[in-house]
Amino acid sequence: MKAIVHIGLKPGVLDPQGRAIARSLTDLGFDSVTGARQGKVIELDIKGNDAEKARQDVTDMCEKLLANTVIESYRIDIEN
Amino acid sequence: MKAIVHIGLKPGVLDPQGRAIARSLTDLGFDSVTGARQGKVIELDIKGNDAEKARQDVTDMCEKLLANTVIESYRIDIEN
Amino acid sequence: MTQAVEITSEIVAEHGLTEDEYKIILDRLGRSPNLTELGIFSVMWSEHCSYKSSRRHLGKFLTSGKRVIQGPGENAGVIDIDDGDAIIFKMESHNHPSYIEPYQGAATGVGGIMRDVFTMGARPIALMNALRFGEPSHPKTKSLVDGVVAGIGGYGNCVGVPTVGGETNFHKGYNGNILVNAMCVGLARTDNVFYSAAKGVGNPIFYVGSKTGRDGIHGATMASAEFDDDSDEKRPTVQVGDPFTEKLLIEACMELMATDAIIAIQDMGAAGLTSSSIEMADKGGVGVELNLDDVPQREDGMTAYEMMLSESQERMLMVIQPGKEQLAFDIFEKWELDVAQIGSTTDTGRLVLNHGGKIVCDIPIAPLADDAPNYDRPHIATPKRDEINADNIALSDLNKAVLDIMGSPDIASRRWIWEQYDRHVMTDTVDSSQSGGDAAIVRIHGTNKAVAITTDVTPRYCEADPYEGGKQCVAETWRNLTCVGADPIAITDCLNFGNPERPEIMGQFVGCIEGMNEACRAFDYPVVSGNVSLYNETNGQAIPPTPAVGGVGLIPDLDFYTTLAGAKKGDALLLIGETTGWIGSSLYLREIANMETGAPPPVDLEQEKKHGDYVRRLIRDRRVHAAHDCSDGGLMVAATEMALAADLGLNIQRPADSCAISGWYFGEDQARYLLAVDANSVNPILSTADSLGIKAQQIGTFGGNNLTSNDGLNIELSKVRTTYEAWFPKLMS
Amino acid sequence: MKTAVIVFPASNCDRDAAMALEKVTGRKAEMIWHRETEIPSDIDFVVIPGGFSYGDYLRCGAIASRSPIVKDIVAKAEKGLPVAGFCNGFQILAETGLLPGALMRNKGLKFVCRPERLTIANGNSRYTSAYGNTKEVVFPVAHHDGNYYADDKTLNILEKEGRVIFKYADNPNGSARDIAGICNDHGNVFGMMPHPERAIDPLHGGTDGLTFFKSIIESI
Ligand SMILES: Nc1ncnc2c1ncn2[C@@H]1O[C@H](COP(=O)(O)OP(=O)(O)O)[C@@H](O)[C@H]1O
Ligand SMILES: [Mg+2]
Repeated sequence: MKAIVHIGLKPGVLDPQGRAIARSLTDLGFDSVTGARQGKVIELDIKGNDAEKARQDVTDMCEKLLANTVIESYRIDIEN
Repeated sequence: MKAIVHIGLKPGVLDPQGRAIARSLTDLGFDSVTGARQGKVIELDIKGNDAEKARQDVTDMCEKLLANTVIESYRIDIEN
Repeated sequence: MTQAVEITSEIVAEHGLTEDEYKIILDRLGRSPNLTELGIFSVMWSEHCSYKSSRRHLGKFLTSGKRVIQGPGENAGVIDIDDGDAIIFKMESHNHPSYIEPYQGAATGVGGIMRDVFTMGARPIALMNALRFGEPSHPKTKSLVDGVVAGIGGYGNCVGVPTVGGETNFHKGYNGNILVNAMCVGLARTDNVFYSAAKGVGNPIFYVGSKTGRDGIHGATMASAEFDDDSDEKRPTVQVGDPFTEKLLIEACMELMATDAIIAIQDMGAAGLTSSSIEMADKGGVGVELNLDDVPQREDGMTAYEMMLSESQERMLMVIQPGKEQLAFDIFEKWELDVAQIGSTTDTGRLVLNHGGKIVCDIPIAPLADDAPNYDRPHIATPKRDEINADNIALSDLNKAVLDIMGSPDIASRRWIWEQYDRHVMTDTVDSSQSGGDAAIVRIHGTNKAVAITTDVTPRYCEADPYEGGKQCVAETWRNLTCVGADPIAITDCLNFGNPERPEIMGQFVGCIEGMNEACRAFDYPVVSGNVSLYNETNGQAIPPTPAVGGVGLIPDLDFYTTLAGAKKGDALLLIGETTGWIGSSLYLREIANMETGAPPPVDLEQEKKHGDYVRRLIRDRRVHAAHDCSDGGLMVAATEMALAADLGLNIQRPADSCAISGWYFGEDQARYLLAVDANSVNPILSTADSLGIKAQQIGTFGGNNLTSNDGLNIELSKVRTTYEAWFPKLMS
Repeated sequence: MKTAVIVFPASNCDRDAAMALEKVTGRKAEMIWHRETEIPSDIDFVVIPGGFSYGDYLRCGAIASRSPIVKDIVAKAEKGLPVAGFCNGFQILAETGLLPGALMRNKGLKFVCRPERLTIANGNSRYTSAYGNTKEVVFPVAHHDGNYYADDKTLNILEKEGRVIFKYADNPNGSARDIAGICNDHGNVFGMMPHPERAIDPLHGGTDGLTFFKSIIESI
């Protein structure tokens, strides 16, 4: 199984990378861009095929390591 | 509109970060994890509502700035 | 699988081998090679590994001296700096990879040169980088600068080795081929230096570090091939660096090196497992048998060909003392590195590879090394240029000229670069880019002595006259080391040129080497390591000849050293050396008069030696508050840099009997130094100089807030600083 | 007086920190590998050094903060053991939650290495008491992710309780309210991005760092 963890900054936390990306894009002439945020995705290979168990485990992983909940929030997708 | 750009290392390219994450998860007792890869997501706010045009623009942005196509591949989702 | 492929002439050509070279292979094997064997021959005989165009010329270099423990031929050069300490250093290019992927290309260049140094038992203590980019206005330049600098910093900072200096030039000649040359200096004990010769039969061969992937397959042949418009297709060969693993490798190797477990050790650089195993076997006169199934692999289904040619980074090969296997395993496992025993040494003199239960390669090792092509490529000397008389070069506005040149691409402050480099980690950096000085100073940990390090070359001169340019680049490093009070000891080099199959390029190469060698001999300043990078051309357009030189000197006692900074209010500015106003091939001519012409300044090696020895003596006598040599931009730029570093104004007095004004301020006569000294020291210094037959004179006094002169120069120093600091950030914004 | 320096894979200021501690205490610091599970009970002061533990992969300090030794550091710090983290050490302490907030990518997005002027925001802390009337010090910074973030409520508490110990005179990384160094509510755990251990030698970076170490050592 695969678990896809999306991690992004919480709303209200300033995102210097996202801001720089938006600015560079408009500098390059992409005027349609009005904002950008950068986050990460972690793709995990998981043994077994109990999706519910996997989701619980991965939630635990996020709380314990993958996300810093002071500044980040996360979302988990499980794929079979 | 929103464009979500997923950027990941091309297959075969060394992903030391993914490796360190997988090892750390197993160290923490998450034995079910057999591998990890890390990528990034860039979420763009785009003016207008021509999804096809937006996709073209964002492809252009990926080629010119967002992705390092030497080692990374990308995927674009457009959301309305 | 690889065995099934029939070797056609196309396949031979794709491997960069000529028909003649292939015939030699057939002759030595007495049969056709299989694809794996062909791949092995092709990388071993590539320009990068075999030095087939350059070998006979490199042989001319002075390579020995009283402090030389190991000259060229090992992973890096080793010099003795007394008290049982040795300095191990080398410079290497990563030009092609950095053009294709600037961040990873530069990063892996730094990683590679560090491995060359710690392979020999030295803990890396300093990094330097010599960079050449295209015109500032070229559309690719900005992103190349951005990526290269980030890559160098990203790797060195993470490993925790300070990046203490370097040089950066911009010129249209590098538009299609940038140069990224990295140098590493390491510290070892003279009785604990490690070499690469595999000795003994039946000794275990260990593989340590990262797993092998399909990265950089054919990297070594790529580094030897000219670019064309299709080079995008060569892209997947770029490797990704992992400085984290490198740091662990250093610590693990240092720990194992403190035991007696290692017989021989070699990093896997270009041509990875192939060149490391063959070089170790060849040097030790033994054979090698490897079981490729045991090689730690990152990807599934790798062929023998791929494993042997992979250039995955952060890997080492070592021959371990029998009985010490467990010790080695324990140390590498503690540092969380992949480790495997993948074979052993044999008495057959052959390279035998087993894979999937079959022998996939069985070739004699000697011809791979000994029969490598060694070409005497035709070369024609660069035609001499006319001299340019400075009288014909007007200087209309001195104020403007000073501001223009201080804000020009090759002179402006590099702060934007070096603030991205950790210059302080290891806490022994006494002086670095931060002061803008001639050479970085890095203390030998726990002692009061230090090494001084510099990198220099003036491609303008090498292009105009390879022989004089070759002399000059060695002389400039010698001067720069002198300026900080160091005894120059030895150099490493990175010879970056175009396509050697063109006689005019080969002429540049030969001319530069001869000039360099002449200077090395005059200074008793041997070459102990180096690297050659050829085929730096795109669509027939070669880079300017760029033999970058890395010089290393010893400061025996840190109670006596100088830097560029340190001039005090009221200090006299002394000029040591002859000023004829040599304006040909000068930076002034290029930046202000818009001319890239004229013969470059000749280098009088006898004068260089005499002047340098005198300056060093004055520094040791504590007579000198600040010192700087005159190089790009002549004495005016050097003097301004000293004023900026001291944050102190300067009044310059051009003597009445001087040469033409443009030549006096901006000419680039060699063998010259500027010294800031106490007013009371002036007379004794000048009279001793006189007695030694050295031209010396006072040309200025430090004080105030402005740069002034008797020719109407009058600018606030703060204004100069603004111009000097503004150029780079503006380029990158 | 016994001190210890924790060593993680790719710590790179561990030796520098140990030298500083030896210079001030006259006694070699104990080097403790991250796989150990316990800080010896006779250790009086623990330094978590700078570097790139685990290559800064995932987030700076994240993986190191989950290593076995850190569990024990957290437990002992909560009982009052003085613990200081510099640079990567600060990032690790923030990841453990011993110190509030997080360190994000520098505002300029670039690694920045330079000597930095810091104002002493609280001269009465255990880490600054020896400075006397000195109001400003210079320590080098060298980091890519030193942009201190905490929500306003936390920042207000830090300022009100005098837990902001150093501020940047010329903010190099975008840190909230120019914060360079903070401590926990008991004042025993301290973290900052600048490197006091690189300022203990007149030939290298000045000597302002000596007083910093003297302060905490004298307080024990
Ligand atoms: N790529 C670089 N990395 C680090 N420092 C650099 C780099 N380029 C230039 N510098 C620093 O800028 C200063 C000026 O360089 P340069 O003009 O080449 O000096 P010089 O002519 O005295 O050799 C030196 O202190 C040098 O170390
Ligand atoms: Mg110089």
